[in-house]
Amino acid sequence: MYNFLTELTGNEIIAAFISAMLPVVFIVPFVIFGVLAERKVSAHIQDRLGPMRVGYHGVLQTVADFFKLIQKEDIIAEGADRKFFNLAPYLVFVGSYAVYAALPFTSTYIGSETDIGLFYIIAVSGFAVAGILMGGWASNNKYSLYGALRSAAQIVSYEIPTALVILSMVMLTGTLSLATMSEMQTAYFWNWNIFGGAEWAFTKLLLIPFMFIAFIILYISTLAEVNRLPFDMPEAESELVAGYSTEYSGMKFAMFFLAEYGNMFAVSALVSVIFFGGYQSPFGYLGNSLGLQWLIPYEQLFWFALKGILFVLVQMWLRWTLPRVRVDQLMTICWKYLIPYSFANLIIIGLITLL
Amino acid sequence: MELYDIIFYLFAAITLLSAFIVVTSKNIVHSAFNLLFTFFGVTGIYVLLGADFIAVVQLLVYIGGILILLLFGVMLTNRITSVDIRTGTVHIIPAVIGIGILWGALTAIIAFKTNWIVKPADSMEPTTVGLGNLLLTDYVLVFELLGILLLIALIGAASIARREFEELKD
Amino acid sequence: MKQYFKNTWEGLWTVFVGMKITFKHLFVPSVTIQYPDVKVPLPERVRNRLYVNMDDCIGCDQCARACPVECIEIETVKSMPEEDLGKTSNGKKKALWVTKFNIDIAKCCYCQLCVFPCPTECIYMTDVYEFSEFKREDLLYKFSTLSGEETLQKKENFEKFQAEKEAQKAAEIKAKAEAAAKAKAESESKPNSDETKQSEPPKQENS
Amino acid sequence: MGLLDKEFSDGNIVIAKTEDLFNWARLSSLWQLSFGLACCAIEMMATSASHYDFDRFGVMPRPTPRQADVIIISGTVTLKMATRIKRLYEQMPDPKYIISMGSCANCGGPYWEHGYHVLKGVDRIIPVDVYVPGCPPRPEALLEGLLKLQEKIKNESLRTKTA
Repeated sequence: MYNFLTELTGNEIIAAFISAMLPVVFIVPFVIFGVLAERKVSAHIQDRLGPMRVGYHGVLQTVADFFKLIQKEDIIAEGADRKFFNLAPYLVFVGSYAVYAALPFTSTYIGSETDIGLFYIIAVSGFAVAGILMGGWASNNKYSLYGALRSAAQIVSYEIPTALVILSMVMLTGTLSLATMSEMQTAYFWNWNIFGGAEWAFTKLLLIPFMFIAFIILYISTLAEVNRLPFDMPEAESELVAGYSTEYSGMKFAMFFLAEYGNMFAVSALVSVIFFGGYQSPFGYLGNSLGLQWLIPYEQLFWFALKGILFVLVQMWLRWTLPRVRVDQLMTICWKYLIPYSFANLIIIGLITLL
Repeated sequence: MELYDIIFYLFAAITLLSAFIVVTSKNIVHSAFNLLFTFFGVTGIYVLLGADFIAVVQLLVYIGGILILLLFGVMLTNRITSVDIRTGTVHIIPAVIGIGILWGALTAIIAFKTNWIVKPADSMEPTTVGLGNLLLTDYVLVFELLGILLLIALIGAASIARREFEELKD
Repeated sequence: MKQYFKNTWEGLWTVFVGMKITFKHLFVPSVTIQYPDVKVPLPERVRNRLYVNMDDCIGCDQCARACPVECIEIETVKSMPEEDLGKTSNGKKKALWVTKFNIDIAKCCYCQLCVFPCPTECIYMTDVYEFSEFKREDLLYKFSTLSGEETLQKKENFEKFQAEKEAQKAAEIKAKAEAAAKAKAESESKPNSDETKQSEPPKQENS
Repeated sequence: MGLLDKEFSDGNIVIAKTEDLFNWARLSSLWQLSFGLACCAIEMMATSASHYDFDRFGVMPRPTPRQADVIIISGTVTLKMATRIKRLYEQMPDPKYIISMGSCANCGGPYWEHGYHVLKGVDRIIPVDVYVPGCPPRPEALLEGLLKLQEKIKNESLRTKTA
């Protein structure tokens, strides 16, 4: 993609810039769709209808929300630390956006085809923590600070099971690159990692249950990492007003919102790349059978988006199913359940790969 | 001036500027947050040097781990506002003289004694595989020892925390 | 250890049970009443906005007295003897001009206590509930059918009538007093200069 | 009354269209401060619940005043709460709207005469946009109040904000 753009524009700076901006083209429509979907899913689970009055079945609701947010007054409280208060939402968004650099959207487009994509994604999520802490501290509001500290504690804790599961997957596949990992799960859906990978051996059958365990652990911990319910302690409105975003109004709040939804897709995409073949189609490509090679990238983009959105929908579904856990329960789930299980899983998967 | 040069100077500027603020800022939380940008700038320079693995480790360990821990420490230390933490500068003149002499000597040695080699940058190659191989072959003993050391530290921390908890219960 | 695995299993299992329930609800047709387009018919005896049928009102003030929040304000003027105000629908004779019948709906607490004492059943609660306003003053409902001029006229009429009556009364009293004085003077030969003060009759009468 | 006023004293097309867009955005995305006072609050919750579904109008409860557009004063405003309401209102960013719901909020309701502890109408401390009568109002009445408010916003101008 980058090479193609370089040829097209004749300037590598412009090419790099366009290439870096492409995920925005994806994120913004996704957020507009995602917020609406969230409201619609929540409404239908509660036997309601959700936004109905703006456009057909409220399709323009998020657009209206956006235009409203940009005209809201931008309040900075007097005791707030102005510099950091203004910087924090953008830092959080940068943290969420940087993840997209390593996501393989198709076999031809990947922001940065590094060999350490997985590792990079874990590392970058720490950036968002710093942003959240910064926002919470700079707001000069006790609820913001509580929310930020909770969020940081939660994300740092849940990084461990995430990392352990990813480690076991790295052991299995032998690569840290997301593109290579997707490439390995090609062709049909039984080659996906959740079904034991592409290699046909009796170990494949042995792996399947442990892959499912790994998948569940990873899904739960990513849920906690993006502060989604049932782990939305940082924003728990019954305790902490609105957590770290309490003092933010207008566009700055919109940045937090954008980052949250961007993160939701990013972790879902990560899960789909690790276990569900990323951009790979489950039944082979239409482009191959029709002999239209140019069609394949579009198909891949479709499958990638579809899998990601599917997991985002599951996140929403879970949100309206489970009550919020308490802080101590949150930590219990992480340290007493997820980490021992992921350790055991790591060892077992290691043994199976040795076989 | 190529693209890489521009990016390098950008990261260098970020690193230096924020490091300066870390040292001079009177507000300890400001210092901590500026450390974030210092780490970030260093990460960028690592990437430009082709050390991708080190860069990500820097990001993961320093920003995601140490910095957050530091911030927690700063924010949760009670009486942080009332205790007068000295972050200002004292004895400026002797410090400037001392540092100046040291710095001058060091730069002089580096500038005149070093045999500078100028050669075109190597194409970036992923270092992860090489690092992994080295860690698990040549340096496996060190690696294991470090691992055990960290495990001991972890268990020690857990036991300390546990004892305090039990004392509280009594 | 057994407890530990049991906890894990229960945790996961209950999540799946919950997810099954919510998933079912995703496809249950929604119960939402789409208000501005669809309106539910209200039950028969709903208590919403008050309405006064002024044709039937006899100005008896019973509703105002029954009101626990004093949101009804009634002023009446007695009619002239020669005026005929007609009859209410249930055959009561009207004797008062209702010059003011204000209900402050903003204060009203919809208790329906004013409805029961009404002898002519002219005040009742309707099923209108959509009457929000931009201004607080617009929630003060004025039911009196008389215009301002008419009210003034009625008041004037009554005052004139009252004044005439009073004058008549005063004259009578004077005549009486004079007669009495005369009689006294005759008996004691010392006239009493005191005059009995006339008691002021109320200007308006509330029945 | 600023520069924009002089610049666009006669309504030109661009301003008019932008105004329409912004007004449309404002009226269709009124985020409500999740804040209830008394029995009317129950009715307000019923409005948010499945049968009446406030979300159809884009009304979403926000816990913090910084992100809210409309505050629904739902119930008896005691003098103690009045100071808090004023504070919450002042914490909301412009443009902000107020719906006074129910008799108590409108003018003290049952307490207007003898309630030593009740504020006689929330309009004594903050400028109310729409009064919804009722004790408590039906959920439909609140929805109708919201529609009235939307109507009011529709006729607003960028230059002269009413709220």
